[in-house]
Amino acid sequence: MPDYNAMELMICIAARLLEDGSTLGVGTGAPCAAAMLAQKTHAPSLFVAFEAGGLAPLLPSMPISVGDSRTFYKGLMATSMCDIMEACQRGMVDYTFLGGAQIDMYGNLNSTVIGPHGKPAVRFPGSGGANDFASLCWRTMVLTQHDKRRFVAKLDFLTSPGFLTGPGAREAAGLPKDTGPYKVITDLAVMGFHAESKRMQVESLHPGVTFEQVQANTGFELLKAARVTDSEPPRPNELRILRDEVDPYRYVIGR
Amino acid sequence: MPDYNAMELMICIAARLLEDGSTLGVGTGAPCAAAMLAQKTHAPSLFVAFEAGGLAPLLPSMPISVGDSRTFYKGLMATSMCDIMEACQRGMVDYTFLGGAQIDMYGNLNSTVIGPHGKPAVRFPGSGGANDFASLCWRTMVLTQHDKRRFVAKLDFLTSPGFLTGPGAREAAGLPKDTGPYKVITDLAVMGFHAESKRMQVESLHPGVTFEQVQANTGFELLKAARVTDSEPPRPNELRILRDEVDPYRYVIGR
Amino acid sequence: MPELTSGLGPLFTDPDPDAARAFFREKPRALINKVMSVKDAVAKLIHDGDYLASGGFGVNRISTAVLHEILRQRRRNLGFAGHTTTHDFEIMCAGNLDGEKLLARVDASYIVGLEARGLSPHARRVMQSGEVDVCEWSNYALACRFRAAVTGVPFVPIRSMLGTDTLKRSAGKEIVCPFTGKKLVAIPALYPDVSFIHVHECDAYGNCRIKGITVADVDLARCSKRLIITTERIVSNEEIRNTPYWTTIPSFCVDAVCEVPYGSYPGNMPGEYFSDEAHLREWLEVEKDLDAFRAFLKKYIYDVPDFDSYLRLCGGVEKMKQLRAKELLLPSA
Amino acid sequence: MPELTSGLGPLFTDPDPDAARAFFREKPRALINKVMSVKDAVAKLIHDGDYLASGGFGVNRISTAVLHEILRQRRRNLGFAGHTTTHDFEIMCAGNLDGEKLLARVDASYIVGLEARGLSPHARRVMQSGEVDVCEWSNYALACRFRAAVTGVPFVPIRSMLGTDTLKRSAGKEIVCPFTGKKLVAIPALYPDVSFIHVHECDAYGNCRIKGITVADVDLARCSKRLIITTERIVSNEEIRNTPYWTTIPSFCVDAVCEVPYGSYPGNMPGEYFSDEAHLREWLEVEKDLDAFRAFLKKYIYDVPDFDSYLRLCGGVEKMKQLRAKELLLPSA
Repeated sequence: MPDYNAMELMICIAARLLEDGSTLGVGTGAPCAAAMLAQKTHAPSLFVAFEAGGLAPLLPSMPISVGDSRTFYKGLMATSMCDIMEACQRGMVDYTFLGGAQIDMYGNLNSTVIGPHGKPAVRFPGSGGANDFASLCWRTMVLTQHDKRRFVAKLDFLTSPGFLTGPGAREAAGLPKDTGPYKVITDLAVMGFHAESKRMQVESLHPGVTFEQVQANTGFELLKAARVTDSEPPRPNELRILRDEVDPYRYVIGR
Repeated sequence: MPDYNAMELMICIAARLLEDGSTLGVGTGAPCAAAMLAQKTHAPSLFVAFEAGGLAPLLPSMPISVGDSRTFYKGLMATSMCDIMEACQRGMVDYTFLGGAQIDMYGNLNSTVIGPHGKPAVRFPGSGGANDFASLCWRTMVLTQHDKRRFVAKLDFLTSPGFLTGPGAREAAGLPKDTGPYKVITDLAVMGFHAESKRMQVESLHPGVTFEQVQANTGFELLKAARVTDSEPPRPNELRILRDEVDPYRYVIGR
Repeated sequence: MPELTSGLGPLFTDPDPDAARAFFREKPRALINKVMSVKDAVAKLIHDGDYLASGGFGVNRISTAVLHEILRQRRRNLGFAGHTTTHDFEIMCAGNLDGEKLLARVDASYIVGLEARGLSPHARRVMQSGEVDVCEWSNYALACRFRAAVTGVPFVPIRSMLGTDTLKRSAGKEIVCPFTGKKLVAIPALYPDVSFIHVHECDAYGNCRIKGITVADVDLARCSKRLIITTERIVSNEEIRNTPYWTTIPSFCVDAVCEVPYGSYPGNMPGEYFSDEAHLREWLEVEKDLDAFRAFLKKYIYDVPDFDSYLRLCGGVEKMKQLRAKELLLPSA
Repeated sequence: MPELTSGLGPLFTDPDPDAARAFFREKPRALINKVMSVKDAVAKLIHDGDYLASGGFGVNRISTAVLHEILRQRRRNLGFAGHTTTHDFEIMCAGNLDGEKLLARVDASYIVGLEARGLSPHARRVMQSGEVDVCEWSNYALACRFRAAVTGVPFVPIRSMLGTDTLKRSAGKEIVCPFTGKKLVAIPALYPDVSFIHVHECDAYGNCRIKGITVADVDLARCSKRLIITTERIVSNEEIRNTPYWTTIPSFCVDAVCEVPYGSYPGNMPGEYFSDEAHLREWLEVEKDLDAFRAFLKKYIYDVPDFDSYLRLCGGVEKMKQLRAKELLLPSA
């Protein structure tokens, strides 16, 4: 038995992908934990931007809301949603982390409805800032549980853009050049997107997980990267910081 | 001999046109003196807005620049040019005072060039905020000296819109409904605009001035209002306040 | 010329800037005392059928007192801008119960959820019933609807929503840029009939200061036809005038000033008090059962005369001291 | 479909947001010490042929030190955003003398004048010679060019300039609103190569506070590819972080931080010092005669090594004390 859980692994992998001195648009929960962990390890000057207006806080604890006072506690600036989103649209925000009820092979996300829009079987919150971040930040990362209910062949509603219908579709739709999904980090594997086909491909498998197992939990055909590696487990110092400093009450990692 | 000069008369007439509780976009000089006089007589809650961002200051003295610190001294807000201009575009600003090197019968103004644009005989500053105020405030007032060099049949350059080419032209151009020139106050007379033809018409004559004299100083045919009145000279309390409180160093009224 | 998509979603309000200008021309600008009770402000300014918008960010710096009063005065057939609405949306949805319909139309960018706290069972019930007309937006797009309205133009262009069902279910329209030939989405102006914004301090005329993120409120205040300010405290006009560059909302936008200390409770108010997570959990819990929810609403909202009474029911001064300690990162009493 | 006018004026910069995004993608964001001299900042960041923009409002809160240094380093063939440029424009025009051409292109909304002080004889000389390409705008239109660039869209629509020669000599284009059918003017985005903004205080990373009107500087800071901040004083990062809602420009926009006390002299700096009207009058006076002007520029700019030396020539600490007393409405010493 490993001495860490799936969420801890996901957060550590996500944190490592964030470069020092880069900018990140995030929400609460696991993405925020990943950002805090990155800041406390290799990326002390990672600029975290919250869509409600908080910029680069010294987070004393995990925010409960994207707009609560923690999101600008000792921040460099407390500003407006438009100021943050304009920075994204201008090309100043490198990464974002999103989630969703459904994701497809092109990294498109649904967080709006299951069933018909006018009278849905399930109503979710909607885009919030997700569509904006997915449209305007350079690289979109997704953190989610891996199961067939989420990884679907066809979304009930395309809330936030991945590669849409495939190669060239983002550009044809008018979205900013060279943007799009980058990584999908789940409890089973890390996936990226094939350079030409823009389809989701498995890039690394978590300890003890096989490609077949990932495919079995996915509602569409997954590609395999040219080289599929083993996901690196959490390092001792990552786990220590994550548990002692980032999320001592185990709000996110406790599940 | 009257106990006041032409500038004092113009400022007093301009001040009386400003209603209490209205909003006014102004520059420096005579318009600012008129606004201060109005505040100190009948319109204590006249909101003065300066295009650089000053809103509703308690002016300790006449500003030298539309952006100097006097323009927001003990103001209600010190904001941005866009915030002020957006208020104009939204319909929140009632009056503006403008000037210019040339004015025509429809109240159009030139403050850009005399001669060809590429290599002008005289280069003036250009629009500044004048085109915006003339386009977006409800009522435009002009304060200017009255002579044939200024009141011309054809402008060298149409910097800021009056009624453009006449009835319906502002609407056809796309300018906001029901806006346009309201009064032109000179050292000879007060002019308004004919309701149908939108042409400049004399509405009141200053003491001792005849219509013929005004026409002789105007490069286009002036209309006469149905009833041409006598301009009311400065009242003693207006003169006292103007001289003692508004412009004690006679920067504006001294000429 | 590329093919252009127009959203199929309903436009609940008129984006015509000349219609808005005609309204704003008549809006009073004078410096007059606008202090009144929340009860009077809601009675005077919010009418059945109005389109409303809430300041702050769902459960942070919200005008809870106004939201409760709208329930108490039983307004009906309202429109609402769901711009990251969380607890505010939850309260509005409480008016859609037993065949009553407080909420009839919503521009949705974020609704029914309370972020990390989970989804509101009753808000989902309401939104899954089909009884509320919905138009979808992203948060930025909805913020830009206010931005266009503030600017007095019928639309502003943006580059998000392109290629998605969010655009198709919005009322945005794709256009082609005359300079670059690029596709953009034209986002129509939204002028709410009434907005309510909670601030840290303002004077009796309504000149306001917000000490923290402003979310969309600088714009929302300016584009709303009528505006109710609730404030932690009223300060003198002299104090406002001493630092005019701290004013975030000028008085000529404001119709009512209501002094409501702890007015964002159970939400967070930056620098003042943190959210009451236990009470917010209680809301989510009781909503699961309609009888329990009815009893809860009766106890906390319909049977109390005002917001102060609600605060007393929720723990009064002792609770507020705890939330203040939590906000300021002090050891809790 | 109404007939649509397109301005004939030249577009000096590329409004394409994807080209700008490619630049901003590479712009460093890290929190690093950016403190340097004005001399080094100009040498490093401003190149011949660049398009420049100046913060503040002509003679209020301007970066005089940067403007002088541009003259001293004899930059050539520059573009300039003439957004109520007064004394700043006058200094730029001083580089167009004796066949030298510092200024080659200008987007003009307000140039050659110094407001109530009158017109600059030399700036008029330069602008009447035909040697500078001009594109006309209104002040708001030019501010909206920054606004569009900040927003990362190729244009924003406005309702001024319509029907005038100002529009015809601009690079704006009339468009039809897809919602209302109304005519609007599309104002193209302007991304300056370099801007310089004078602020009250900032930290070593460039997080800035402006204590007064911001004019167009909140936007200008964000849309400029490179940004030089001059500041009355440098404060600690801790101080900035204590009240993040006072930050007007975030450090990730900033490339250089130069501490220049009295840096807006001879202009006004709100709350710090008033303008030196006598010195500004001297500028206007000497410009009438080219020999006198050459001697004046030699004495005050070309023959001094830096801005401190200029301040000493202009009366040094004694003069600064007088201007401070004037600003604060104290009886002058």
